[in-house]
Amino acid sequence: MSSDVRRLDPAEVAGHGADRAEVDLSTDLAGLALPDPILTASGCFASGREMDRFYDVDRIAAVVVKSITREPRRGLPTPRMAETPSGMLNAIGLQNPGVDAWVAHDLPWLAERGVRVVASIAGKSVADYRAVAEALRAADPEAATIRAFEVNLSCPNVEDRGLVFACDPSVAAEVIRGVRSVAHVPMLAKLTSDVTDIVAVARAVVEAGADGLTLINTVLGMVIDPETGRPALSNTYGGLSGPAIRPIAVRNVHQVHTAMPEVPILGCGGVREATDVIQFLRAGASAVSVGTSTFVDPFIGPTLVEELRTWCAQRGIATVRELIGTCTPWEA
Amino acid sequence: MSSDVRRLDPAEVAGHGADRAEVDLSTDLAGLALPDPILTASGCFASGREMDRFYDVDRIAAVVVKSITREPRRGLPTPRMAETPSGMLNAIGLQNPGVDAWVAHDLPWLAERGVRVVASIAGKSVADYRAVAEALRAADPEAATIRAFEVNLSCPNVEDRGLVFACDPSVAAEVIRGVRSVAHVPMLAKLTSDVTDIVAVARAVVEAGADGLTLINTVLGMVIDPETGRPALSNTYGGLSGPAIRPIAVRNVHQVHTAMPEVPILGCGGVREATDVIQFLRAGASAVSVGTSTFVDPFIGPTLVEELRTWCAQRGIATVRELIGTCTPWEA
Amino acid sequence: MSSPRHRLAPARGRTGADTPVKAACEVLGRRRQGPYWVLSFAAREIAERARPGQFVEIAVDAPHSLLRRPFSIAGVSRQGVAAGTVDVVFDAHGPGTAWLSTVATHDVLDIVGPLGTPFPLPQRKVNCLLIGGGYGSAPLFYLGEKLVAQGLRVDMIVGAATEDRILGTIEAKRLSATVTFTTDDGSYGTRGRVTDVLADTVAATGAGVVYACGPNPMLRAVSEGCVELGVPVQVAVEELMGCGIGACFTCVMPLRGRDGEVTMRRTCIEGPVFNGARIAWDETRVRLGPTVEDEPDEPPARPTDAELWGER
Amino acid sequence: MSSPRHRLAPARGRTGADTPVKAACEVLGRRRQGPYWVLSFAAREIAERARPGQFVEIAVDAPHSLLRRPFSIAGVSRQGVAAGTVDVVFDAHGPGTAWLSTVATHDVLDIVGPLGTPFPLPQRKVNCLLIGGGYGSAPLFYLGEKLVAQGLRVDMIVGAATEDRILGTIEAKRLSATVTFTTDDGSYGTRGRVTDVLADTVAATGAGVVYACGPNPMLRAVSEGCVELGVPVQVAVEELMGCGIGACFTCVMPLRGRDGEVTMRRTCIEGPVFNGARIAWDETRVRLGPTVEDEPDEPPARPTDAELWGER
Ligand SMILES: Cc1cc2nc3c(=O)[nH]c(=O)nc-3n(C[C@H](O)[C@H](O)[C@H](O)COP(=O)(O)OP(=O)(O)OC[C@H]3O[C@@H](n4cnc5c(N)ncnc54)[C@H](O)[C@@H]3O)c2cc1C
Ligand SMILES: Cc1cc2nc3c(=O)[nH]c(=O)nc-3n(C[C@H](O)[C@H](O)[C@H](O)COP(=O)(O)OP(=O)(O)OC[C@H]3O[C@@H](n4cnc5c(N)ncnc54)[C@H](O)[C@@H]3O)c2cc1C
Ligand SMILES: Cc1cc2nc3c(=O)[nH]c(=O)nc-3n(C[C@H](O)[C@H](O)[C@H](O)COP(=O)(O)O)c2cc1C
Ligand SMILES: Cc1cc2nc3c(=O)[nH]c(=O)nc-3n(C[C@H](O)[C@H](O)[C@H](O)COP(=O)(O)O)c2cc1C
Ligand code: FES
Ligand code: FES
Repeated sequence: MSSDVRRLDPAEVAGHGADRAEVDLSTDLAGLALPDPILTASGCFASGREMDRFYDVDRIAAVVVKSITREPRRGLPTPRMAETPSGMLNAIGLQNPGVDAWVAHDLPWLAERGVRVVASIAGKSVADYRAVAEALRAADPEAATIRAFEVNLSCPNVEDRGLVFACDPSVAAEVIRGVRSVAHVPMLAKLTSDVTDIVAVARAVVEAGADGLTLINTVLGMVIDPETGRPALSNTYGGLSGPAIRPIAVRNVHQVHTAMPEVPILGCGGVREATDVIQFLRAGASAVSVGTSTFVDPFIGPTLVEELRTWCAQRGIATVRELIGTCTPWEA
Repeated sequence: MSSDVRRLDPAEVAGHGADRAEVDLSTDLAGLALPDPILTASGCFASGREMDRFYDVDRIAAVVVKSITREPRRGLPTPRMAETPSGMLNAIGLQNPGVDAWVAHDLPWLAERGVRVVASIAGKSVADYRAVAEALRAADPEAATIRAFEVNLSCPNVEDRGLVFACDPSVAAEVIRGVRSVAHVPMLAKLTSDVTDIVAVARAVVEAGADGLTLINTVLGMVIDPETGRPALSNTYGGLSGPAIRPIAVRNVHQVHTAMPEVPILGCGGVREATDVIQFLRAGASAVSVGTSTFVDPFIGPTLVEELRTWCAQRGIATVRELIGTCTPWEA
Repeated sequence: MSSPRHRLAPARGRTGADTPVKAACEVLGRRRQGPYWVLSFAAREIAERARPGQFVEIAVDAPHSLLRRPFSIAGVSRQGVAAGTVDVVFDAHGPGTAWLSTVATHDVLDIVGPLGTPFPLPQRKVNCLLIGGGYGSAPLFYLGEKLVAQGLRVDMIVGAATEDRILGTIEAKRLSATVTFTTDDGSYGTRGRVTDVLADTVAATGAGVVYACGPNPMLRAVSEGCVELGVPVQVAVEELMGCGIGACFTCVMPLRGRDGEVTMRRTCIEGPVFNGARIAWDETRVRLGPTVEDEPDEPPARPTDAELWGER
Repeated sequence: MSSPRHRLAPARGRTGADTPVKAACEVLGRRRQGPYWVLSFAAREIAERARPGQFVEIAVDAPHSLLRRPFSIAGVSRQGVAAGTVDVVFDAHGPGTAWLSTVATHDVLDIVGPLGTPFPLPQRKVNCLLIGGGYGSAPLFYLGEKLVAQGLRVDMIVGAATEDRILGTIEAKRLSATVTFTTDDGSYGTRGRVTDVLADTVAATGAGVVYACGPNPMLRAVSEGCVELGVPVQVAVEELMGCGIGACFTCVMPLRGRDGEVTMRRTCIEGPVFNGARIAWDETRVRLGPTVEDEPDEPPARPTDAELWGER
């Protein structure tokens, strides 16, 4: 079987252990109650509709939609991606229809399908971020569908390369304060690992009003075509994702959770198997979001939920919540 | 054949193209003349003697030896490593015999075998670094064997976790000034990618007297045993290396070379094939050092040299030097 | 073939005729066809739903590889002993395709499909010119069969760099009223590119629509040639794909709408078959390969896009 | 076996009898032995140089795996039709060993070896007790043959968790004067751990030296038991190995020198065979498994380490 064909199939594992049904997978992420800890990662599940061709996407605990900007974004020219060892590099440039079109076309569909949505917000200025948040609140004032915001502070692909909000604690905090002032739902700040001190950035955004953190976005990388000397991506640099970065993501979650154990974390980076979810939970995440693995297996979300249930049942773990933050360092 | 068994074998490729012998692989690294651009990476070739069981290690352009500290270091308890997707995590804790024992036992052997040595220096304080440099100069004042220093500013495994020199431009510069004041050979500063602004650190150490840069050291990561909840490494965190980090390393080299095209760079991170070497050269490195791949293939150094020769011959490239810094971004 | 097919889990996904599935597919055979490989696998759901122009995404086990690889569907069998079989034709050039060229009969592949938009079939009687380059001819044979079954005249231009890279000489001749072969080096058929013979062939065959599949530079040249000739043209393009299912936005092509505005459309879900005249080739990285040299004299009246399949 | 062995490139490395090589090795066979796999491959240079206690590092093609996997050499053939054959015995539990359990005859594996220190052979006549746990018994059979060939008496204790995990019942009986089997659950032989029968067996066999291979907790218990009994003990330990060739320093064990100072020694190059009495077990993460319950009465006079092989 192929490298990314998974051995465990929900249909198969469903037979194991009498207590599978009794395992409580529900979790809470910054006040957002979730039936299980497996979310999608922004930009890796499109609008939700594409994936609904495969299965009912309201089965997903929550869909983190592709980052939404104030204005429509055409994105970057191709090539936009390259494969790397156990990972991929991408530079999409936040292609999206803009908040008005999203509210007009995507939100109604998600609402109709009863999908729990985490709306990812991106922008070029504090005003941009706030404008998107305002438009989203106006479109769903009761938070019937949009249950949380994720503020994407860390996209390395915006046109203005100098400006990566998440690299400067005070700038990041400013964005969070801007969104906070209009947000009507819990707000996660999504950070990048490409900083000297992730804890400092985390602390700044939490103090500015973030209810939780998403850790981590892609890691800045580059591939060069050896023959032509051209960067593999039209944007020169891109974001590295997939299993290759998983150890970096787990480390970030553990560092931040150790420093601020009370702050809810959505872990993200290279999740592919149930044991990866366990790593993130033990490191201190309350839930995980799955990105690149969706490209390899459209069914990854529901599959992970079943695997997780089996994993817990086999070990007599009654609720996944009891795993959160249970990484015990070796005695010195 | 296995995942890391390489298809190209020097014995096979030796037949190709009449001009193989005419390809000039020599390069210059911060004043150090090298017959080819393939060096070893510190900590991945032990003292040189271990590898000499396989072939004459004086065939290597230059051996970057395991980092040397003032005092002997016992290193960290096991487990010291974990495998990760296309990479590995390690926390050795700079186990080494200390500079006196190194000078007494390792240097004479290297000198006798005529190995070109780059001595990697590590320490806990500026005084430590300088003391090691002084002892090395005293042991080889004519630079007969020790042709360069590599100042390891970026090891994340030292006991004092707060103190990673390479994370702070001014602290890093201070170390470089300290070593500079006693160095009698070209000096490379080895940096970590785990910073917000690699160019700022690079600029600081170059201004402080570094003749060149080694980019990059391992990336801080973590693996948790899902069953036990223990970190896979006794040290909790460790350094990620291998092909998984190659895109990160290439990006760092390109960023620094773009900002300071005149500064010589030794590229390092995930080199496994000739085309990886080409990526680093095109990004701006004058040579590369090979770490983790040595663990998989003890012959990687000589193999890469032959592959590189073939690669150039097939494309009519007369000298590898003409590839350095030849990455051409896409027109916008 | 004694097959353990019954042991394979059923494909996962919905049952709708227009939805893709994820299936564990037994390899039924792998054989050489000139410089290419033909791979046949058992995939009942995919075979039943597939239409020409669509593709499948195959998970590969090449070292350190992560992503699936997209391949056009080159044919399916829905009836008889081979029912539920899908064929793809591929060129082994990189690690993923090299690995695929080593799979053995009875190996099981993880495949998602059918994906993407099919070639639209003409809603009225019209002569069809099919232009294939390299392995791009494979899906055109599949399309050609449908067109012929619909009672339409099919002609082909089949191009390649050299004779040995021409795919399916016999299939092409069997299927089409006329076939024009071109090779860059003249080792077979006309020396030159497919576009060198485009105008003449359109004129000679009275083609009212062109379908093309092959390298993007060829598709650009064919599209631009057809625009000049005033012939509707449908092309199946290739772009790097992260997912093939519309989730990642890596695979975009710039498409010009009727309002002249260019938007980035995902090749994997809004393509790979696009109206070639709508692609904003200038805004792509696709450099013009061959150019059309001869101007056609007096093109015959032909149905428009709107007449053929409604606007696309 | 019609073998394409001549097509394989010669092993790379030096020709010295004590140096490892890197070789492309044809798989000659793979078979089940109880819960374990026995893998035989053609590796002339490794077979010629190998000594019991040494290991090989095999490159595996498991998904996303990078590092080689270490396996003790379980036997070699230097003569006859099988000349140049090396055997390893392994337990398929993780991705690398699972992959290895799927290789086919004639597949080619990339193998580095022989690596590490061999078991030192006694320089004087002494009875040898070999203690194996799980797949750890495999290299002991190889050692036992050498000892018997040297005219020494060999006795064995073979332990496992359950009967079906005992390796090589027949080999053990063939080789040794006596064999004591132990299983944790009593499903075969004595119920308990190998150390439960250590003192009695040493007494009964007059063993003057103990060789052990198996899980580290067992080796710790055996080592501590032997220290109490005053019997020299050589153990082949396991530690996570990044390289197996001495380059990475991941595989260290704390060893106590004669001066009492503990230094970290690389298992792959200064081991895997160590004097069990010298390992500073307290400073390892190896938790004591079984404990020795019975105190021996009046141990017979036995040769010391120095007498056996010079200090180690
Ligand atoms: C819709 C579509 C249909 C295709 N149909 C066929 C077909 O029928 N027969 C065939 O031989 N090939 C086809 N291709 C191209 C085929 O997908 C690539 O040849 C293959 O992915 C290369 O993988 P590799 O590992 O061998 O090469 P590598 O070059 O090492 O691949 C590296 C990465 O680049 C991507 N890539 C490389 N070349 C291409 C390409 N030409 N187009 C898209 N992605 C590419 C790979 O998918 C992978 O992600 C098609 C591509 C698309 C988009
Ligand atoms: C000197 C030596 C001799 C050995 N001899 C044998 C033998 O004869 N038969 C046998 O079945 N096994 C033997 N082992 C253990 C064998 O190397 C591991 O079972 C194997 O590496 C596991 O790989 P995996 O991918 O299946 O498992 P995983 O657990 O997924 O491996 C992950 C990583 O951990 C390492 N690892 C896992 N278990 C061990 C272990 N017990 N010891 C060392 N590294 C480990 C792997 O090498 C790999 O790098 C020996 C180990 C050493 C050090
Ligand atoms: C193709 C692609 C597009 C992405 N787009 C976004 C985005 O729009 N907003 C965002 O916050 N993160 C985006 N990301 C980052 C992912 O949400 C995620 O943080 C990252 O990929 C790491 O997770 P993974 O390894 O599971 O993919 C994108 C990632 C990929 C691969
Ligand atoms: C086991 C191990 C030990 C290392 N020890 C050192 C060291 O002592 N000093 C140092 O500067 N870098 C050390 N490194 C980092 C490497 O020199 C190199 O920078 C890094 O591994 C990235 O290169 P690679 O991907 O080719 O391994 C070590 C790396 C590994 C894997
Ligand atoms: S390939 Fe992912 S959206 Fe098209
Ligand atoms: S395994 Fe690398 S030094 Fe022992």
